[in-house]
Amino acid sequence: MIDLLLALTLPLVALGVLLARELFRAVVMFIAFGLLMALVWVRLQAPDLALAEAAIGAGLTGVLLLDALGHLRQPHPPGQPLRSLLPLLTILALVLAGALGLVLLGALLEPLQPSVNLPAEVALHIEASGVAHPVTAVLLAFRAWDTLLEVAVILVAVVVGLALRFSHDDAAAESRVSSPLLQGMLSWLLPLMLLVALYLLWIGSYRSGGAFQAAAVMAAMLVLLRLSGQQLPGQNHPLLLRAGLVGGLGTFLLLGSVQLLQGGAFLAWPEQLAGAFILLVETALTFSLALLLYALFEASPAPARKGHPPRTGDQPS
Amino acid sequence: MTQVLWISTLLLLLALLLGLWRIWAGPGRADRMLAAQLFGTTGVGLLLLLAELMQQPALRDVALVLALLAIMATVAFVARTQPADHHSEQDHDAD
Amino acid sequence: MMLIDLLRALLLLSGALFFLVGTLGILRFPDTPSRIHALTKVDNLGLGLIVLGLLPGVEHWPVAIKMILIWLLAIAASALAGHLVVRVCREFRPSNAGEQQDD
Amino acid sequence: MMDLHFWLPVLVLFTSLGAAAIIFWLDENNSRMRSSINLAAAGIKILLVIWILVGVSQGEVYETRFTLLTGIDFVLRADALGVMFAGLSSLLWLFTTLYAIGYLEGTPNRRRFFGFFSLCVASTLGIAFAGNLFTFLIFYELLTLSTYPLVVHKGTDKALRAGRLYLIYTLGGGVVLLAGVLWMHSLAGDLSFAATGQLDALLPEQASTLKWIFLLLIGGLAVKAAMVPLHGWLPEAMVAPAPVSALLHAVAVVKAGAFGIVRVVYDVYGITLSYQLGLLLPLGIAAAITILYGSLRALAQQDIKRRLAFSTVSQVSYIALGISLFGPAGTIGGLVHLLHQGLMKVTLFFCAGNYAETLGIHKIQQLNGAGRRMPGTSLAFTIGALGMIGLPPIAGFISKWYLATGALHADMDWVLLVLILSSLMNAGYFLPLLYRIWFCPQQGEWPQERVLGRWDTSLWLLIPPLVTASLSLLAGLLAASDFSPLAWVQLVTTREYLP
Amino acid sequence: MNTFLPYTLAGGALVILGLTGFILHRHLIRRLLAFNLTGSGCFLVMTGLAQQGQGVDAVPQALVLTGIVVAVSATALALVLIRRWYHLTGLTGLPEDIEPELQQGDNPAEGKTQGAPH
Amino acid sequence: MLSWLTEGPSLLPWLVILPLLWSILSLTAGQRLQPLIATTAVGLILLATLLVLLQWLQRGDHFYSLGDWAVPLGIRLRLDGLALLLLLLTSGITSVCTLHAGRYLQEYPRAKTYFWPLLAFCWAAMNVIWLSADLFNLYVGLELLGFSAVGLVALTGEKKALAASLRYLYAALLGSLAWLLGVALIYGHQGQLDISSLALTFTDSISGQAALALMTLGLLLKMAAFPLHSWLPPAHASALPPVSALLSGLVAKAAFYILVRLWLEMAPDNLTFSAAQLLGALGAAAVFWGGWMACRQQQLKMLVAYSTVAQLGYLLLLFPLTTGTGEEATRLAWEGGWLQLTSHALAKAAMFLAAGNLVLAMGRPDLPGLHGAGRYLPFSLLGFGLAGVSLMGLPPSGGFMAKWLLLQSALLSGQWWWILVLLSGSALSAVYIFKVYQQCYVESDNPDRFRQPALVLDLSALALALLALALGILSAWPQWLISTALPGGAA
Repeated sequence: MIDLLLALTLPLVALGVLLARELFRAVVMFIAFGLLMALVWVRLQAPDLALAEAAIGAGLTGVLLLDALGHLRQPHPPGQPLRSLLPLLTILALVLAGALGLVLLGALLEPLQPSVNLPAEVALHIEASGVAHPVTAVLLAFRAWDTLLEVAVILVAVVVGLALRFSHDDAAAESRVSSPLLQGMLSWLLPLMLLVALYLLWIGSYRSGGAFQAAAVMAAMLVLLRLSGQQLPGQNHPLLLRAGLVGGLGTFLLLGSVQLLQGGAFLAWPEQLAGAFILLVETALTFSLALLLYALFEASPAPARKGHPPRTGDQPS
Repeated sequence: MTQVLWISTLLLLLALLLGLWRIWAGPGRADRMLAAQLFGTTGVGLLLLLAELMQQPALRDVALVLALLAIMATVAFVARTQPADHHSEQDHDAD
Repeated sequence: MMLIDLLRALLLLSGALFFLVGTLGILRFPDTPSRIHALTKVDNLGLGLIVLGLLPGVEHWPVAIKMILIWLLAIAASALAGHLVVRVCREFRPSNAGEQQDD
Repeated sequence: MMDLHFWLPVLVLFTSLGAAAIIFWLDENNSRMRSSINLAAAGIKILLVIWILVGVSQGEVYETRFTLLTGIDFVLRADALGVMFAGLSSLLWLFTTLYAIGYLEGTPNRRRFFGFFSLCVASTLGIAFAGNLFTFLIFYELLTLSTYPLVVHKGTDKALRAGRLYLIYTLGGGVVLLAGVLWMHSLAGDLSFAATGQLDALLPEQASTLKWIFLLLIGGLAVKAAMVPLHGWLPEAMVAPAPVSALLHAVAVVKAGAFGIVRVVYDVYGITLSYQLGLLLPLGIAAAITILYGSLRALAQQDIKRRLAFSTVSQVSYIALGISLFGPAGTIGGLVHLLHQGLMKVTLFFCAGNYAETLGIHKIQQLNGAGRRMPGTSLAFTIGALGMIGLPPIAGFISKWYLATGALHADMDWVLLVLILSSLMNAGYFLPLLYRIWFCPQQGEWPQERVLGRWDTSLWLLIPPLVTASLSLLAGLLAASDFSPLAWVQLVTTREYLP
Repeated sequence: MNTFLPYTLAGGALVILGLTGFILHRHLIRRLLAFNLTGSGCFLVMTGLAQQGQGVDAVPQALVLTGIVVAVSATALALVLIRRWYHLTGLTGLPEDIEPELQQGDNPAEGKTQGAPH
Repeated sequence: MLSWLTEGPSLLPWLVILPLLWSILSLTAGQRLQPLIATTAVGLILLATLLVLLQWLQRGDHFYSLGDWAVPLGIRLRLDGLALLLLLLTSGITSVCTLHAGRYLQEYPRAKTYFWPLLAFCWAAMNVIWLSADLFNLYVGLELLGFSAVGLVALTGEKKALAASLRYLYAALLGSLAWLLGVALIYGHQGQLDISSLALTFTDSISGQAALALMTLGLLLKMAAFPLHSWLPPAHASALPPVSALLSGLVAKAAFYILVRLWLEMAPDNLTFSAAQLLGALGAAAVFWGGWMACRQQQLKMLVAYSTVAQLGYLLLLFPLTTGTGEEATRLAWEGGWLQLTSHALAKAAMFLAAGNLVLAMGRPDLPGLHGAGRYLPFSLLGFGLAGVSLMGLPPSGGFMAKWLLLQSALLSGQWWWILVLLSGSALSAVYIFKVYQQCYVESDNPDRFRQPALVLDLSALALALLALALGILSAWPQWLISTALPGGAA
């Protein structure tokens, strides 16, 4: 019942996101969609994903989008979003979507006959992985290669953001909230966030939680700090900041190479110390990813107030 | 007891759907934002119920994170997205 | 035992109903400030009732603390949200409606 | 394997490739260095070719071979026929280079010109030494590429148009040739020019396929050989500087086409097989048509270079005509004409260039009295022209004589008629020129006179035509000696075609 | 394991909807939203389908976690580019897409079609 | 030494570790240290590639299990002749591009800081893709590659570049999603992700076909196959020259590489004759459309970029020529296809570098800007010319050898229509390339604006062009390398 209701709601909300005439409405619908997704993950027995979705999907992405809306002073396309399209393209897209839908339906309803029982494999080897939580074991032991590269993916996004940052990055020019109530609340909310983040990091080794979720919460803390107009500690030390950005990937690489340098395989953890190594990597990842996620938000600063057009970066002479 | 939990969950889900409609209907930006806020709180309640129902203590962590970050969107909205359309709050998203 | 269960059921159901009513409420109220008012009241109450209803079933006390914390967080969040949104509305409404066609 | 016999053909190629590389590297204004490198390379090349020539005449084999792809070898092989073409090319190149140095003095873009010039030689020698169809194709295309910059050298609209036309024709021909080679390759594998009778096994099932392939191959080659109706690019390419015209017409491009036809008929199909398949007669008819058509068009031209160009169209097909006559005499006639026509045509173009450069003469009417003003040039021109007509004792006579004999041997009497007709027309379009040069008085000023030295013109420009003219005279006079082109052609014929 | 099937199908529906929106929308942020919807659909299919067959499976969950992080990075990257693009041109769509509208609009010189005032 | 090559641990992971380390270091180091780090890193990566080559020569194809976790649980890297060829190609071209960029970027001080890390990420991503044998890992690799490539395009922050990079990003994202959905279907139905293992169990089912179709669509979009190509030309044309070279030369090939692995290695039996013909037809359409559009361009770099669209089309001919054709025709097409990729990679990289130099030298980006270039005969012109020879497929270039093999294969398998495509495609490319050449011979009225590019810029373009040319003469070795990886083949 719940499942059917949720499963039905999901496409409807998606439709709402797509058909909303006003962009703002679409974005808020999308934030709601993220929250629904978190619930769906819960029902799919994937609390890790629910955590991630709650933190990233409903929290960070929403902030990113709202922030971007503020940048686009005229965010509303005229009239209906679907109006201005070539009819041919519309028909084509609909036909394509219909065909894809039929194919997908066929594929999804086909009886499954997996040749390998991977959950059993995971259960079999989880002992050797060094952590008790299967998702963490997959992420940081069995498929650590993916995770390593994924950290690199975020780093790339951040680097592009940094490269395209406006050189005129004046905190005074950006609009922010200055409310005594907010300030007062943040003074205990932020430490609490940090605490929760560390908690998530710690429990990741034996149940849902882990570096990404912790990092997302920590990044949210930094974003809130920024939104309330406060300077970040260490903001004036660009080198330190950069070291923080690459720290996670660097630590991952270095610890992953420990066995490699001793003639073993890359990303193999030492037998007795696997748990410790994974925790170490996760800790480094948490802090670094938090910075990275924050940097994704920070990469392009707030819109300048009226009369302060942001200067763009240097153009080639 | 389980039935009660189920019923509460369903009611909350219904509330969620109504909230969804509220977000869709607006009419103003502020209303949408507030509806989203309420949506989040409802979600927290749902998660707590589900944690009990599904015997998944981890879901309380999800609820915690959700409650913790619930304010984010509103702050971002207030700080960054100027309520550019409040003049149009009366009309229905005419722009 | 029965009594506690009954109480819990009552708490949970009334919490859920509060949510439902609150959500309906902000559909009904005429303007934004009053809607905010409805919101801050209702969801906090609803969530509080639900948390109260769930508390007896909890085995460890840290979990109970966590749940209460969640409730507190939700209260704070909605209060803050209401405050901020109201402020924004006040700030912008009277003076400069329709000045958004800036570039 | 890795001895001199392996390296010598490569070395010949590398003398000009290396020269090209150095010239591209040199500064534009360093003309002295450039000229010396050019001449030194040409000299070394001639020496190397003579070395190979002597070796081949004693039965040595020079072959470079390595595998490019499985089943495809890159082969450079100096056989008698190849050396013959290589000898002609390297000899004429020396003179063309000399001439070009004088001709282009003081003009811009000389570095580019001489660089591609040398690349051109390299490709021509590659064509001469190519040991199989695949290698031949490589150098054939390379030749197209390296001549394009020479054709458009002047950079004028007209030159660019001519270049475009040239490319359309030659690249199109290249594609057709490629298709033919490819088909042949998938049918018969790596076709070495050295072996004979490779295709005999395919008969009789594949006879029609072989005919189609023959059509493709000859079709591709005929573009460069400027056979009608694929000759359109040649007259247009006259906009290029005189040394380039000399090169295009006398040695590199058209001869590469003609040489390719020779290779296909004799070394790929084999003369006997070609005869059996009945391929020779159509080839002969096409050649005959080209000969007559070219001469006819030449008669109508008023521009000296264009008249010479159409003359080339006509004359080059003598080679194809000779090949299509089944029998040794015809072969000898065709092949020897390849050499003789080269010598004579290069002379004519040098002279035309001299007239244009020194006196600004481009039209036939302007030639009146040029003989008195430029006696040396005019003498050379006369020898070349008379040779073309086929007057004894100049080289052209020898070729025509053998062609006629061959025709009689092959019982193709109509060829005689073609020969006579074309000779008459040759006379028709050359004699008026000679008449104007020697017997008409000068009419008014020369269009654009420049005084270059105390002779008719600068020595750089004068000596090459004189030398080539005397060579074509000698080739005719000493035809019976052991060192004449004729003797070598007879060697080629006896050694390779009539075992 | 039937609880997973509705979600799998919902995932499929999301993919279709998102894809259609991605193709049809011209506003860059709207397309980004469509992309995120499609992504969520893919994630649902991935987890739902696998768990239909094998019960709760940590591997697709881990993969989806990776996928979510990648999607956030993609969103952020796109937003950076969009903002920069908007600051330079005042446009919220790609020039190729806007061109026909420019010609239809009343005031093409303004060059801000997507943001035409009400 | 020899025993170490046969016995010692495989060096495969270093091919990714080193570029990642490079990017980390150059992100933290100041501008002054970056060139030093880049030089060292490139040297080390080249060395690693070389050692991997030697190891492969000693021990042949092999797998490397990351973290010592065996499949299906873990991920493994796979090295065979094909992966090796692409590794070598990547190392060669990228290091030349690095060399070029080191000098060229002096004009773009701000972009320079972030160019190096992005380049390093791009390199790492390519190596990940060449080596990967895991479907989901390929997804991450594709995203890494896509993001870093988009970043490289956007680096200058100019209008054109931004529009192009956005377009590129959206295409890349859509492509990845299609791929991901395919992976989801395959995982749901098969329960594993390793390509080589999947090859054993892949069955002919709706889901399998649907997954393959989706993944193919995604990859076609990523490799800018014909109707989905419109993002490529602006992206490749508006980037900095070394970036364009990298993108056109290598990055565009990644999706094709995966496509081949997918169809010919994972699910060879699922590729029907008509599907293969369809892929070939798309390729043919790309050849004609790309060639035609290239002929119509007035901007030098746009012309070169459209030529990429056309040349990528040839690659798709690999599918019809290896499906249902005889053993010999399959071998020829396989070798020809990859040789085409190799020669195009070299030639196109050279051509973009040369085009960048020419634009720099002449000060104008359009074709008439080249007037008078022939007078100075910069080496870039030579580089451009030689690369053009290879693109046209004229002998003695690598492009010619590749087309020869493809032609032979088509002839042998009786699919004469591909012969027409190949030949007329070559003719089209000759048209647009000579359109450029021709401009160089026109004398310019204002020759003074000519500015001699630095020698490094010229030489790097020339070096790649010469390699493309030399590939024609030295193609026997790469051909052998390719033939060892023939799917289901002898070696």
